[in-house]
Amino acid sequence: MKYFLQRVAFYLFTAWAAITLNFFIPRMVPGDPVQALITKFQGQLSSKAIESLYVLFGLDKDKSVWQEYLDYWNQLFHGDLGLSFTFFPTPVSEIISSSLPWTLTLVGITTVISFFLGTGLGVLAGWRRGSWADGLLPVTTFLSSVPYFWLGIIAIYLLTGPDSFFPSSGGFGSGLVPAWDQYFIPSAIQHSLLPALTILISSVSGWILSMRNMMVTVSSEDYITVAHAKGLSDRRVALSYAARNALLPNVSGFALSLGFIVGGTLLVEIVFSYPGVGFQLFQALGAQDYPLMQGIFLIITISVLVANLIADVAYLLLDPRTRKEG
Amino acid sequence: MTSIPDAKAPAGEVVLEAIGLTKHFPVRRKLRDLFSHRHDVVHAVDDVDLTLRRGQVVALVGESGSGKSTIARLLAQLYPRTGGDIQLHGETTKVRGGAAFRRYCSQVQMIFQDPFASLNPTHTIRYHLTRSLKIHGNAGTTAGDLAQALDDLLERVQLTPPERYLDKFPHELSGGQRQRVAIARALGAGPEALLADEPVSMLDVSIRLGVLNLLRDLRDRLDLAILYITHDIASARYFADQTMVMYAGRLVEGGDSETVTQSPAHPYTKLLIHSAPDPDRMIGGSEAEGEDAGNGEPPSLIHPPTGCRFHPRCPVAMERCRTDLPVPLQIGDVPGHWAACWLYDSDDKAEVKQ
Amino acid sequence: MAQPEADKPTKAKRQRFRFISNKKAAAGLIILGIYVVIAIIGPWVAPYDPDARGNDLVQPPSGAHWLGTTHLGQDVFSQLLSGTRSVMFVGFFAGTVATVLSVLIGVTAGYLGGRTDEGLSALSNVFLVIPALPLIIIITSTLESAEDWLIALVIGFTSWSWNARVLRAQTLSLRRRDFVDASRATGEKTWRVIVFELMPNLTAVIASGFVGTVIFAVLSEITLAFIGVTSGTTWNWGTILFWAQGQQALAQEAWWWFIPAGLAIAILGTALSLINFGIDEFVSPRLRSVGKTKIKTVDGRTVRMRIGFTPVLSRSAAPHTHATPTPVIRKEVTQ
Amino acid sequence: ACGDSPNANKNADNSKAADFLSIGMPNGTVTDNNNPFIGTSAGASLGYRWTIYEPLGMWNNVKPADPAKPWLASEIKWADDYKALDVTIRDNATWSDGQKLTAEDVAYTFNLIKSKDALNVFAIPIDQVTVTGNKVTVTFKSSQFTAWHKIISQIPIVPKHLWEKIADPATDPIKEPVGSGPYTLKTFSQQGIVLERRESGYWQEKPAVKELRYTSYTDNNAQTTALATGASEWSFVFIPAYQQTFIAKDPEHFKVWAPGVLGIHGLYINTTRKPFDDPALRNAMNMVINRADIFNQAEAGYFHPELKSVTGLPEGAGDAFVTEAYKGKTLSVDVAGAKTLLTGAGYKLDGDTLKDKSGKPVTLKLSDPAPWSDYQTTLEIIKSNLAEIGIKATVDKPNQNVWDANVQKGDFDAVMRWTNGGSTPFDIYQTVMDGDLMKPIGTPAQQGNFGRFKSPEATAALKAYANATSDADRIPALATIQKIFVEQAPMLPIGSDNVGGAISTKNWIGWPSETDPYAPLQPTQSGALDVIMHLKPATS
Amino acid sequence: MSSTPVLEIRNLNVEYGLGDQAVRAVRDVNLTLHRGEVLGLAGESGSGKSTLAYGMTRLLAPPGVITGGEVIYHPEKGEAYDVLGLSDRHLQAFRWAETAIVFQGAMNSLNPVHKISTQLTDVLRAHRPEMSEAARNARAREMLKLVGIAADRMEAYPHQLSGGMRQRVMIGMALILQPQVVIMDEPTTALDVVMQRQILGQLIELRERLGFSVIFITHDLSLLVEFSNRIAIMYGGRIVEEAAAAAIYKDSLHPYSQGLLGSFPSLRGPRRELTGIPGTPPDLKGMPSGCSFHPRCPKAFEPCSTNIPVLARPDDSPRSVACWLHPVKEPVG
Ligand SMILES: Nc1ncnc2c1ncn2[C@@H]1O[C@H](COP(=O)(O)OP(=O)(O)OP(=O)(O)O)[C@@H](O)[C@H]1O
Ligand SMILES: Nc1ncnc2c1ncn2[C@@H]1O[C@H](COP(=O)(O)OP(=O)(O)OP(=O)(O)O)[C@@H](O)[C@H]1O
Ligand SMILES: [Mg+2]
Ligand SMILES: [Mg+2]
Repeated sequence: MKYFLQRVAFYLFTAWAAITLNFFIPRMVPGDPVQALITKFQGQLSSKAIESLYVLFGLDKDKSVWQEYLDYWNQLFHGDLGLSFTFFPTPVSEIISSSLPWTLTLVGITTVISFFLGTGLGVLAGWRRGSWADGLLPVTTFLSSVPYFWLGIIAIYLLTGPDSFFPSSGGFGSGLVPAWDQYFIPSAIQHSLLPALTILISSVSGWILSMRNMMVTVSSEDYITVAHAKGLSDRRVALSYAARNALLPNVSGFALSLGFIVGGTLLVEIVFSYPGVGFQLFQALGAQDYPLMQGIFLIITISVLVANLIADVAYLLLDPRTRKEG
Repeated sequence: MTSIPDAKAPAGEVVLEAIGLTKHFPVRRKLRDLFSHRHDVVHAVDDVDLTLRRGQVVALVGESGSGKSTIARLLAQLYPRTGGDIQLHGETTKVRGGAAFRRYCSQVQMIFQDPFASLNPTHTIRYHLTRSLKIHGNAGTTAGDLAQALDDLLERVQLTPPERYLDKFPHELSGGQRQRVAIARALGAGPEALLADEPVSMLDVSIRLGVLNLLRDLRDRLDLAILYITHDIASARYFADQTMVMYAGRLVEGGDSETVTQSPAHPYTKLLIHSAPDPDRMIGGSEAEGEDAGNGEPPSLIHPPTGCRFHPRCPVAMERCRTDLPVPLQIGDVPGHWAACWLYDSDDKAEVKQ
Repeated sequence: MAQPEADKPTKAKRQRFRFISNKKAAAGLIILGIYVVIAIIGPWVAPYDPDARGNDLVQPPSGAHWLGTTHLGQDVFSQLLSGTRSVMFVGFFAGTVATVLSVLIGVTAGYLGGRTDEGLSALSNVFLVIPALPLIIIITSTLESAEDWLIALVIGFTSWSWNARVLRAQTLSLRRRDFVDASRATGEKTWRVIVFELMPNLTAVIASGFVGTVIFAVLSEITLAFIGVTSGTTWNWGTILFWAQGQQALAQEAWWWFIPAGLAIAILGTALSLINFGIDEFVSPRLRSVGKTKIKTVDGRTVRMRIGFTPVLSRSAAPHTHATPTPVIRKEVTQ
Repeated sequence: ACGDSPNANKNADNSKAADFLSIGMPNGTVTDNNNPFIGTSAGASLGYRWTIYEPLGMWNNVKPADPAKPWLASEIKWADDYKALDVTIRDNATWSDGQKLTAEDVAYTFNLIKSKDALNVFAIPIDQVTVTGNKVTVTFKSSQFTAWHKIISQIPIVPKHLWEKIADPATDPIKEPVGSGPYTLKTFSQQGIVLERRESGYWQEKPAVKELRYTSYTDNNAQTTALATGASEWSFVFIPAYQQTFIAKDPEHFKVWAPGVLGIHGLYINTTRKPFDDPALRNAMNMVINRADIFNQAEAGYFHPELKSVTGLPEGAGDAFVTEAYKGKTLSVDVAGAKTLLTGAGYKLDGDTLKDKSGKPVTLKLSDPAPWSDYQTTLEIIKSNLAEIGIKATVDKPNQNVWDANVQKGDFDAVMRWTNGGSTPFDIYQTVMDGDLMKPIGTPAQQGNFGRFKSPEATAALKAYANATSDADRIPALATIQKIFVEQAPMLPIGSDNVGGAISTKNWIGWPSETDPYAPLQPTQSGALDVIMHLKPATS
Repeated sequence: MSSTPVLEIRNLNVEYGLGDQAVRAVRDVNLTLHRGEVLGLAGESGSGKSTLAYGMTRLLAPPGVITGGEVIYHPEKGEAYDVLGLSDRHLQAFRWAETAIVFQGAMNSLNPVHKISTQLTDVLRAHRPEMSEAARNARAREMLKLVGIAADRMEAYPHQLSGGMRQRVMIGMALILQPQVVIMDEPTTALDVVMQRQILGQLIELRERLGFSVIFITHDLSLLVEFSNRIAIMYGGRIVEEAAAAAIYKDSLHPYSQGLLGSFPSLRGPRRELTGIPGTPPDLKGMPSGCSFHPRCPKAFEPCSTNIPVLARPDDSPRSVACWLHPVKEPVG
């Protein structure tokens, strides 16, 4: 419990730090959102209209940074992330809520699959050292060094086309509207296959490697020998004793690497035109859309934090030593 | 030039003295403690008096976690103390780094339990010894002086010929050799007092004795004052002039080694001696098993038992032991033998007899 | 310490460079070496100016253009060669910045402990959970001009936390080792203890962290270049990919424009990973891939070494060494 | 249970070929906003606003000098001085909710713009709006000669009875748009917007296309891929090597047409920086730029049609505006001539390096944001062109915002940028040379004259052109403007803007083309509606 | 205590690694464990004690290989068989049911992430699948009680127990299937003397009640002398002397055994001057020729450096020694 409270305190602190960072970074960005907007559309606006845009965006007020900071918090507590500039006057929260599910599903599912697949293979490679499983390592090392986006683009080139089963872009078929029905869901799954595969291929090797190393380390622990000495079956020793213990460091590693994974998927979303937050962020950057940028960065950070917290809870459940009372 | 001054003062002179030495480690505060004003501490060492004399070995015996190492580190000024005083040649010393600390450790040096851990694996023996000599100004002025000093050091710890060892890395030496290097490093400072924290417990049985004999030899030749910390009471008997027994952060008995080991007074000392392996007590004769040895669990040091800390385990505990802290009491048999146990309070003795 | 020491350097060398004998590390180092050489001489040996336009537009590989040309007739091979420098520079510079930061923060936190530790750990944890790449993208997008060194700085400043964490843990465990206290008890100053006692023992960890950050920095730089954040004047592989993608190289079937740069990245990444494996195995010999695992028993069966079931090569009860059956008797010595 | 799913009729649609048209734009994600006045809305970004809300008339960008084609207005009349507009509103037009469209609605729209600066994106100085029967008269504070097309074709007419109730029309997302156009919004999702045909009540014959499916692709690559696979049938996007990556995939059906319009792209030079304040140097630079190379390599041979006339006006759309003095005068590469010019002006070509009058080597920093790859390629080509006369140029890729700010503040050497466009060359020249738009270095000049070109003569001529009441007054003004532009080369024109598009004739025919340029082929222009009205199924 | 053997080790050879790099950690070891006895195995660090113990149950981790020998096990009922020849499945069944092992550090022998109860019942589940859940728990509880741990600690995790308790849990676990042989590899070195005596005392007591045999490994000879019936002393991978505990203590024959005994200061009796053993332990890769102890042996003479002495009985007493000082009447093993 104590451990848990400590973690929560840490997350609150991190969230605070991230939000503050998030507040300041866009303020250091040079340039001006109104101009960026005009440039984005290579548009032609009268100076009067430009003035009115400044007013609309709330950029006219001369507030102290501190005041802005307080306002920002105040807004956050009301769940208000402001209005997007690029998609003016759509609220940022609306944009995020439409794109977040995509990212969450894609990243979430692939990460979990990648984690379990990688861990499983790692257990094999670590437990049956010297067998075929060792051959896995060089291949995975190479694949993990390939940039996500490169792999994605090649996948698009090789696997998509007019008659291909794999769509080259988007999150679902055109003409469809997101809904839980038999038209939309298969289409969404179909569209997610390639991005998911890309993420999977480039992220799975990390898990294989770290799990293998942990397995090797754990294998030489006394309790493994004891488990063998107890005459337990090889399977049981491998899973309940070795893998179970080797998993622990990987679980916390899992949580911490989420940040990296999110970074990677951002690129995958860009390449596959996947309607997730990563792509939104990319667009918001180009358009100087502070509120959207802030909102997305905040959401990404908070998702990572939440995932971390979940992983921590999992760790808590998996490792009795952290449950020390008192 | 000899880097280590031989015999500065007559034997028997007090070199280092601890008076009422106390060390409490703060316990990491928990979240809920933030709201209360509780400050839990580990009572690692409480009110310990200890005297190291030139040319004498004092052994400190006690079970694991009783605070032996803490005393050594306090004496080496590696920890700031919570209370009490450490006097070097009768002068109060309280140093926290800087030149004063260096001056102090040129006189008081420490040897650690684990020779595998106390030498930096990335440095050669030469580096270790040279640093020790240089820091304390014992390296002379020329390269030749240094080489000579290094040779002297290694010879002193019987690592001969010196050239064979100087450029080795610690991992290339055996445990006994490493511990000798550690001792040489301590000697490099030219100390008057050596604090040896379980210097042989990590060594192989067959080489332990060599190191102990070396230390004894150094005591005699250099008139060093040595604090010998161990959990092996038999080796204290073998090696030390005086033996102090420690239990849960407090000294419970002290005196001449032979007396303490042969006629222990404190129930804890008795338990300790009884528990030590004794080849003469062969497997058949398990009649000794009849004695109630108490349970083996040491007490919590965060909330130590009131009164005598041994009372929960003590087979002869009295009511008074639960409430009153025992004071060191002279035991009649040999001068200088004392025990902190109410059994030896003359009034109580009478009571016990009744 | 001015004595001439005959065998010391070799010994020290043996100690330090032992890990090169690790096959993986050696392979990695050789590849990395090639990259470094290319980074240094690449722009000079490149057959063309990477910017120079030619008349062969989007031509497949040929004798004149080993890796074909771009839509401007530029030589892809030359771009690849010239681009190596920027990639290596950013990788190593960012790696250095991050490593220096992580050493400063991690080792300090681990060594000093207490409040300092808590503060620094919290700081590095914050950086750890905040997704790095989006942060880097956001920060670099605020830069006036994204020069290589600036990008490297930004990457360095945002990617130190993992190493700092590892170093802190490692320092904590070293801190508890006696030799640190022993050197303090010898009278060493704190900075000397950190620099001369702790740091040499951290070299493997630092090196592995450095290599890891280099991988991350290279990938980040290339990603940034790919989405258009680069300095205008230098080439790197990301820029090649940026152009290739902008011109839809693959849709034009111009694989030579897109594939080599990605392979170059992947191979560099693999080389660096191999070095890291080498370091890992050097630090923890258990991780070394087992040599021979299949062995033949006396009766010709093949058994595999595995945990929990030690292979039995022969079950004959005949002694292996032949002790002399008839002892010599020498009464004098036997008391 | 799926009967009420918005996707339920998908299969039914697919069974009958070609009753929908897929339109794509590479605009990234869009948000559910159909407010026709807001440039950030999905309707504006993808262009479908014009299929819901209609303008008064259709202006054909390809033939800018032609009068507007009546649309909601059956008759459009401008006063000679272009300060008053008389329009007659069709009486058979209805809103998609069934209400009749009246002159009141038009007046309301004009008044709305007048009262809301935020909606008045063209800053039209509306003075008075009066309604008489089915006629609306609008007066303006200044001549609208150069902006008439915006008023006629760029203002969507909105229903008064609904918009009156909207609290803030400037920010309302209008989730359920009601317009007079032939289509209504059926479903909206970030990726796909479906509009369906109004089956009754449209003032003219209903279009053949039953359903319009707009998709916003995340970037050019995705859009191009979609075009090449046939997933997109109409788009406006830069397609690198379009012959190979697009046309070749289905040469029979895939077509690209990119007519130039009165808006150009060129290299803005900062005329305050030495030695580029010297027109001779700028002219010499103009003489070495290889526009054909740029057209073929950077613009894939179609996207920004090569400028030929020295006046910077595009072929076709600009022909009518080239004044007598420059008729037939074309831009060409003349390195020798440039060298002579430079030597004459006191420059020295020292080996590979051009030295200015003070003996300093001439260097130039070209910059444009990285993602604009055609500009980047253009700059690369210009860089190598300039090297031929010894100017050492470098290409910078600053971040777009930085670039933008720097261009406006005048903190640059030379950049590729576009000019405004319109129905006359005025917008082009104004963007480049208007002294009224000029701001001191460091202060953002939002409207134009980024190069800080100072010429009171040009400023006066521009003013005269805009306010002239007759062609007789306009021609000499334009001649002066062109003379200054050609002689002083404040900006080096490179290519023209286009209102083209990429299409597939597999399902639909009737698109505008070189031979029948009845409307622009860009799906986001208001003329797109005219195009849709022309489409016929390919099979019939 | 009877003289019927339960476990006979014949010329067991164990190596680490293969080919030239191999380290021969156990060399031609012959040892017999009798029913009901405590056999002490002593020797300095690296002499091969643990390797021998794990080798005979095939528990050595790679790169350990058994290169030869037999380990004959005599079950209570039925034929004797060679443990090294068992198939994997039979070996699994043999383990723990017939020989159980107690390791040095209980913290490391107990899996930190499983409850004590799980780890105890694990064994039952593997070996007595027919037992019901309740019966298993009852049995586990019973074992805990036997080693003096309250049954309510069943649901505790290892880290919640003190070192002594954990070690008792291990002992309880070792006895849960009532094996014939319990191997204890330095079971108490991590504990302090008070605890050590308690646990060993308890074990001896249990042995008397349950009648299993014990192989007790430690380098603390004085402990061995007190607690075991017979002692075998290892040096450099070989057994150099083997005799009844009292015989070793009072009258050891091998100079190494003598040196070992002379290394322990005694707590009682007169203070004697101790010498220890000079020199350093041998390197298994470059073993001295002949008797591997000869470089350190104060009494070495010429055959020692060339000829390997055989472990054999020097006289009629039931003891054997491998030393040229002690002539052999008839070789054993
Ligand atoms: N840095 C520290 N912080 C908190 N508590 C400590 C610290 N160092 C020691 N202690 C506690 O102080 C007590 C005494 O420890 P110390 O190391 O002195 O015992 P010891 O007698 O040397 O034991 P051992 O024989 O195991 O070496 C123990 O309970 C220990 O947990
Ligand atoms: N995995 C291994 N690879 C190579 N050599 C090994 C390995 N494990 C043990 N050895 C060597 O085998 C020899 C015997 O080791 P073993 O652990 O059996 O000794 P021990 O008598 O149990 O010592 P200790 O008292 O320290 O436990 C040692 O010299 C050791 O160096
Ligand atoms: Mg200690
Ligand atoms: Mg062992």
